[in-house]
Amino acid sequence: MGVVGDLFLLFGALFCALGALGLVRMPDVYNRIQAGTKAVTLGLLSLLVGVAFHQPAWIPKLLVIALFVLLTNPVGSTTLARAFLRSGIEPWKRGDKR
Amino acid sequence: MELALLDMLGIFAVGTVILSLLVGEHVRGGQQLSLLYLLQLVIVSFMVSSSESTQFSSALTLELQGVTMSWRLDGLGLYFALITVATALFVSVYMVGAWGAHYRKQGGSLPLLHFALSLNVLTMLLLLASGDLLSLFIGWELASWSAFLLMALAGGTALKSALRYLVYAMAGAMMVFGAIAILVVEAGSFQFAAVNSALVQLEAETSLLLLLLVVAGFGVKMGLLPFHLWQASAYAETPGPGAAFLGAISSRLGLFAILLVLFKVAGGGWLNQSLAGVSSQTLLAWVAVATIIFPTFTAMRQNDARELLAWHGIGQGGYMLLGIAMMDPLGAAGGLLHVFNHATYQAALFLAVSAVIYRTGSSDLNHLGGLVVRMPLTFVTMLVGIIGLAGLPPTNGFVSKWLVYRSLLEQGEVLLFVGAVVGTLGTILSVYKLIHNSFLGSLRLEHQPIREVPWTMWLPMLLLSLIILLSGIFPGVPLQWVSAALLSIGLPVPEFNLGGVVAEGGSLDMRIISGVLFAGFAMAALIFYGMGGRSRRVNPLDNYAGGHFLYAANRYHYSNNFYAGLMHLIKPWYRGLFQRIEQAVVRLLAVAAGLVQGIYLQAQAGRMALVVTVLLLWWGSYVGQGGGGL
Amino acid sequence: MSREHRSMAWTPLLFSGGLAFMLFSLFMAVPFGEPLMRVGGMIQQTDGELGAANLVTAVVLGYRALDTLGELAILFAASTSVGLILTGVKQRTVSVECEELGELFEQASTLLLPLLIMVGFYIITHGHLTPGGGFQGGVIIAVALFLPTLAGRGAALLNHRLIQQVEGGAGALFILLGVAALLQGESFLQPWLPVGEIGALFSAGTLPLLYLAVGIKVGAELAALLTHLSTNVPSPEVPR
Amino acid sequence: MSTEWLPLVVALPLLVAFLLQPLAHWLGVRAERPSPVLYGLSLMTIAATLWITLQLGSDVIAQPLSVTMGGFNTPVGINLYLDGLAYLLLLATQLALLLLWPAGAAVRTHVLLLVLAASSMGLALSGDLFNLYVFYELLAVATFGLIAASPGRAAPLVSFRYLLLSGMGSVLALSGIALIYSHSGSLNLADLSMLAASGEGSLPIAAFLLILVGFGVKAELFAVNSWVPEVYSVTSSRFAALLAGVVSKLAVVMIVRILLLLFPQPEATDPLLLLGILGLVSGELAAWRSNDFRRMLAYSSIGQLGMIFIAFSLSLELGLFAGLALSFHHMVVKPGLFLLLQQPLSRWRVVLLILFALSLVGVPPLPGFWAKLALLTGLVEVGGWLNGVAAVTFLVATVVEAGYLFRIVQRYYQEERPIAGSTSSTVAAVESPWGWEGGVALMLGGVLLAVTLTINPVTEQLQQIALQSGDRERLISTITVSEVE
Amino acid sequence: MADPLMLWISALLVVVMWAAALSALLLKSHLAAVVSTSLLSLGLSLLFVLLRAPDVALTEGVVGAGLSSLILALALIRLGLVGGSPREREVLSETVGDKPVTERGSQQ
Amino acid sequence: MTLAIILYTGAIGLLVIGLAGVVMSSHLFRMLLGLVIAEAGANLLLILAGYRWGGAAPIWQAGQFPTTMVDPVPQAMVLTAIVIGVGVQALAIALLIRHRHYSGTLQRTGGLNQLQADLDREAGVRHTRSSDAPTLNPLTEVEHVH
Repeated sequence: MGVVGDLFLLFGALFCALGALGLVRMPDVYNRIQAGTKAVTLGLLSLLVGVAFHQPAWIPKLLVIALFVLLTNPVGSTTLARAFLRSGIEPWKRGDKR
Repeated sequence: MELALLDMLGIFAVGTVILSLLVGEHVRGGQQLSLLYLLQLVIVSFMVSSSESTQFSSALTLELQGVTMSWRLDGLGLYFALITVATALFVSVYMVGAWGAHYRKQGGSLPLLHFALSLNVLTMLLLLASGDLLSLFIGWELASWSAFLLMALAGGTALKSALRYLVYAMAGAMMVFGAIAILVVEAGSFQFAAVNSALVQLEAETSLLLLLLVVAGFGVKMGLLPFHLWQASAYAETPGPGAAFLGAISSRLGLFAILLVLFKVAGGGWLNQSLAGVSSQTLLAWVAVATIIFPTFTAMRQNDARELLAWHGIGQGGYMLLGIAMMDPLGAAGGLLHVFNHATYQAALFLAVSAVIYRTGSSDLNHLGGLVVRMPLTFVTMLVGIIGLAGLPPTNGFVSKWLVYRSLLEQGEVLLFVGAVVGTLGTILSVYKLIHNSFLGSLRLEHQPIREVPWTMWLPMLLLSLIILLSGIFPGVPLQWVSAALLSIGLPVPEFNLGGVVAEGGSLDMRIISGVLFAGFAMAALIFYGMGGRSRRVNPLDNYAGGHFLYAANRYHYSNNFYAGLMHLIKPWYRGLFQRIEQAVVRLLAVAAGLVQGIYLQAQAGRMALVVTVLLLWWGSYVGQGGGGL
Repeated sequence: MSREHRSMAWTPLLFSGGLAFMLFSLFMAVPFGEPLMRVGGMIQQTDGELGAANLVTAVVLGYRALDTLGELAILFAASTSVGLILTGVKQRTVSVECEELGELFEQASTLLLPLLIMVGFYIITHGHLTPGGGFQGGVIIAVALFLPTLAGRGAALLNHRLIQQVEGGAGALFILLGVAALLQGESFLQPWLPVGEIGALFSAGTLPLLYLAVGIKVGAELAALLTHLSTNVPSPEVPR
Repeated sequence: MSTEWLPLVVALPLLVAFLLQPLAHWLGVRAERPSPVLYGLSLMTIAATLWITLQLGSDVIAQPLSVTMGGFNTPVGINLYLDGLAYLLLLATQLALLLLWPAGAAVRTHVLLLVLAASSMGLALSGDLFNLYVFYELLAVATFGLIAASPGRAAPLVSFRYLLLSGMGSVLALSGIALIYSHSGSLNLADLSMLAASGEGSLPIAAFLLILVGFGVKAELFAVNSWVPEVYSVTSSRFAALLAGVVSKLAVVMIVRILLLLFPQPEATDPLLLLGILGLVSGELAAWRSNDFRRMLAYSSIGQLGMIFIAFSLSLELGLFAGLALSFHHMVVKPGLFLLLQQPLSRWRVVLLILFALSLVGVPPLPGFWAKLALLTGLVEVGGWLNGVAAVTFLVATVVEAGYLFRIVQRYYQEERPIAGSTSSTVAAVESPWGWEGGVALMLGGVLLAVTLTINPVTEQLQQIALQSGDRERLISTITVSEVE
Repeated sequence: MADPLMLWISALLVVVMWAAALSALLLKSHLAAVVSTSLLSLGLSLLFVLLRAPDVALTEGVVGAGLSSLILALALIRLGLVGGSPREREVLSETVGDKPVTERGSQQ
Repeated sequence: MTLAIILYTGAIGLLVIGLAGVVMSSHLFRMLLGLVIAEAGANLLLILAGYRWGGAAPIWQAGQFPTTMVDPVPQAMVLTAIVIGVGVQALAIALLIRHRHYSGTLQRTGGLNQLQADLDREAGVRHTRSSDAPTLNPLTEVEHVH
């Protein structure tokens, strides 16, 4: 059990780090949002799973947290993206300066 | 509690105040007030003439804040009280009839005027009767503020002058307040005796400084020199009888308080002490001489009769202080006697000018003239008054000035003497301007129809003139009161009789002088009429100047720019030095005020807070190294 | 009136530096990490007499309950003042149009609302056990209640009248719980229900009740405040 | 009535404040309309606190009482401390609120005023440093709201600037409290007062200075008082009267309490003296230069508060007495002036105004004179050059004060003359009725005269209170006695 | 005494908080300033966790980073301070409709 | 010791940066932000006053309170202070909104000039003279022939 949990934790941490990397590497705001959301959501969820393996008693709370993350992350990023679009920021196209 | 005589006086004074509000509305109602003043005068006269006791204590003592306040009238207080109440009586009679109706018609509030007057009398009596420093200060403040009330009544420019007075009076009061606080803390009590011993125990210079501070503070009220600017305009703008009252006695309260503190409380010896090499007696004397000269010559330049008189009031105060500063029998008696004398003729003069205003509506010396044919009684009053003011026999003004001059000469103070004489010259010149420009010369057209003032107005004026003459001829009567006053503050008393003073270097007997004078007049009259002389009426138009006949349209009356030549001569001396000092102080204050207001008007208020916090903390770290609590 | 000299603009910086230096030297004189804990130690020694597992809660609601009452009143006064100040400032609703924010946001806000409220109540009711409590939970509830407003459908849920009544009732509850102790002959704001076992949900006497009152009040107040700041809903008292 | 009921003085107004808006809904009262019911309810609440105070406080001068909150012993819990001073302040606050409560106000104004009432009473009573801070902030917030709600376009900015200044002060005060706490580990005033002997270095003084600057904002202390002229000139005269009369005194007394109990070292009083002098000078001079009467009174208030700070800095029995006397005197006079200046001046109003002004300047035998006398003799008695400077400043300031206060008379003539041009009978006809403000001012004038007549017993009482509130041992013993119970 | 990890983390947080505070005051964009204060609160919240004050950390997180930022952001909109680009301003002025009343003010 | 220096530097730095921001900003909104920052610094100071080396959070753990725990009292105080701060902040924003509604500006100086003008107008003061000259001066207004 512990090992599986550790694996999940590691996996989650990796994805979070990747998300962070994406924030730096991606060319424009929309791409960065996507990196920050998708990767981090996955990373967080797997972190939660890892914790669940370590502390089974916390599962209800963790479920709520997972639900919360699942609800807010995409919605938040979508709204942000829309806001950027509305305020006139053009999406990056290949060949544009970064 | 058994009512003492002083309490009776107090009750009457309070009653007057209350009654003034009740009956003041009616023009005739003032009669009751006059009656009450008369009653007060009777009581005071009784006290003055009483031979069995020199001091009248009030049965009332107040224990306030652990301080026992008591009141009593001794010789000095009685002397001033007599003048106060008598002046109030004359003035109130003057106010009762036609003048009151006139005042009310002009939009003035008669009850308020009565109230202010009676309040002044009450507070002055309180001050005069004070028995310790606390009651002295309380009386002083009350008297100052009720004087303010009287001055402010007319509104407008009068109010501005009154506000100026207020600032000066408060400045003086605060000087006194500070000095009293120090004295009282040193003495641990407000009682005169305790303060006296505390003064002795203090360092001599400290004591002297404190006393001089007190003198300066009280001196503001009597218009001692650097603090005199307020007085003339403030008194001049007061409604007529009020001005008479204030000019006659109100400013003398400063003298009273100075005398009380310098001689009764401090014991008189302090004047011989010197501060930074200058004897304080000399200092005081020179201040007095300056107070004589400068305001007197300022008076000469005035074109408003009331202003002129008021400026003289300041100058005459100098004689009083000068005499007393000599501290010898003649000088002290002369100085104190001058208080009475000045009160009589100043009141008479103010009332006379007020009568002129009542009839002509103006006191502008450039636009009057020739009134003698229309208002002879007023003219007589003014004539007697200015003779008194100029200090010529046979009026009482001569007596007191003579005493002061004698004293100066005996003490060998020639310079001071010369100063005083110069002042007297100025007085003579300027009072001549007063009577000439208003009563002599040709009558203006618009003044043709006027008549003499009603009897309620001329009666007090003439009575005052009579007093001026009588007390000039028989100065022994007021000298009796003066000697009681001098005794009570421990100053030497001259030898005197009904006709004057008996002194080693030469006595003064006014009976003889007056006799000679009147004999001279009689002789002149005899010669004049005996030679068949008759006065001849000349048409004022039957006149010419510069080769031109004068017509009704351009009457010639050389009142405008009176003394032009003299003025030109002394002009360099009058660049308004004191006015400039005053303005400079005000400017300075205004600049400072602007600066501090800038703190409050800053766009960013927090800046100052930040600065102050840091400075405080820095200070705290500096101080805190020494250790402390918590 | 205001004269600002450009050349003097830097002086506050100087004084700020001075203040920093002073404060720093002052605080460095105090031993760090070794608090005297005069009062704190006394509280520690009482060993949970109030039955609260979270000592901060015990302090906030027990030992220093008057502070908390004052704090509640401050929030209350602030929100009342905001209402007083902002009524009459003409403005349309701030919230961006629904279509602008997107269907997704709207739906999510609907879904999040119960979740957040639940979380808020959880934090409130466990205030005496774990970190958190009435204020934190109240804020979450307030934000939850504000979500629909943000999504453009505020008026339906945020009934001013209801909110004000809830808020007033909760505030009154706090005080009345204190007065109830008074009526039993004890001190004002003295916890008076049985303490129970430390660590259990139903323990710590009246503290959870107090926190509940605080939470509801804070939630209602902040929700009202946020609505006031975001829109100009004509105040319900004046139907215009 | 048990002393345990004392906290109700704070709690009751808060309770009513919480319930007032729901109640208004129930009654169907519109927010902007005056509601006699709610007005009456608010007044009754204050009256109830007055009743409680009167019930409990009849003999606090002989025996002060301390009430612990929540039944916890003092260093741990918070306690309310009712001594003679707090009792007087309570009464003054309650009476002022009863008299100055605006009748036609909106519901929310009533609510904020109730909060203001609760916080003022809390400030007067609280015996805990941080609790004082909380009540202080509560007072501040209610004040900001009430200021901003006053008519006029300037009100919001004025309120905001006040808020910023007050916020800066709060931050500083909070760091001062942090300093004290880390130094002593306690917040209770009595407890800290017991510890007061055991400290050294610049730390306690610095802590006091921080608290002084922080809490000085409301006390109109120099350099953190630039809100005063602005605020007093935008608010209604009633509220200005309340702020200048009562609230500032509460803050002053709070500072003085902290000073007396916690910082007995003589160095702590020097900044009070210094800032007092600066406040006196700046306030009086600015008042002299200001060009309208509201702001003139506001600046004058700063000056008076400076005077009060000077008095309290003496920190003797005498200084304490002088400070209290000046405070209570100002509490009567300044509201009177504010209330009267609001209206056109008729003859009797101007008489009343002059009475107030005379007392403020310190003309005997009005109460102001005795207070000033106490201050001056106190300054002279303590001695020292700074006190000498203070004394001279005080005297000069009095002159300046007289110089500007009596310009009011000038205004009367300006207002009255055109009317009174024809006959005096029109003046009487124009004389408008007194109104509530005028009535309150009349009452205050009556109080002034009554105190003038009974100056001896009043000062005796005040001296006792001063003696009592300067008595640290008594405070400690009172609070430890309640610890045993 | 302190373990080095805590030391480094707190140093980092302090630097972040300082930077956030300075940028909150110095950045031109008001929105960025508000975000900076939010960041400051977040850092503070973490620091509170480090200092064993979970209650306070939670409060600071919820109130400081959350509610306070929300309030400030709402204020930005209502004060018309948000938006650098003309387009954004246009949208905002349409949405908010809060036009200043200078004209009326200067007339009075 | 290092930790103490770092933390106190942080706290005092925040406090002072905030105060400087309040004092030096030229925009009212930034002044408010400065206040928020300063409050954060003060809160941190309070918490630091209660920190204890190696102390645990003051929460019941494993059947007892930790023997070395940080002081709970400052934490309670900071809780209160934070909430107070947010209340004041909301109020301030309402004031700003109202102010902007009236005057249309949030600049410091512009608002202030207008404020003084407003105050003067409400008081009925007309500026006829230069503002440097003291108006209504009882001493200089009396002119005399001297």
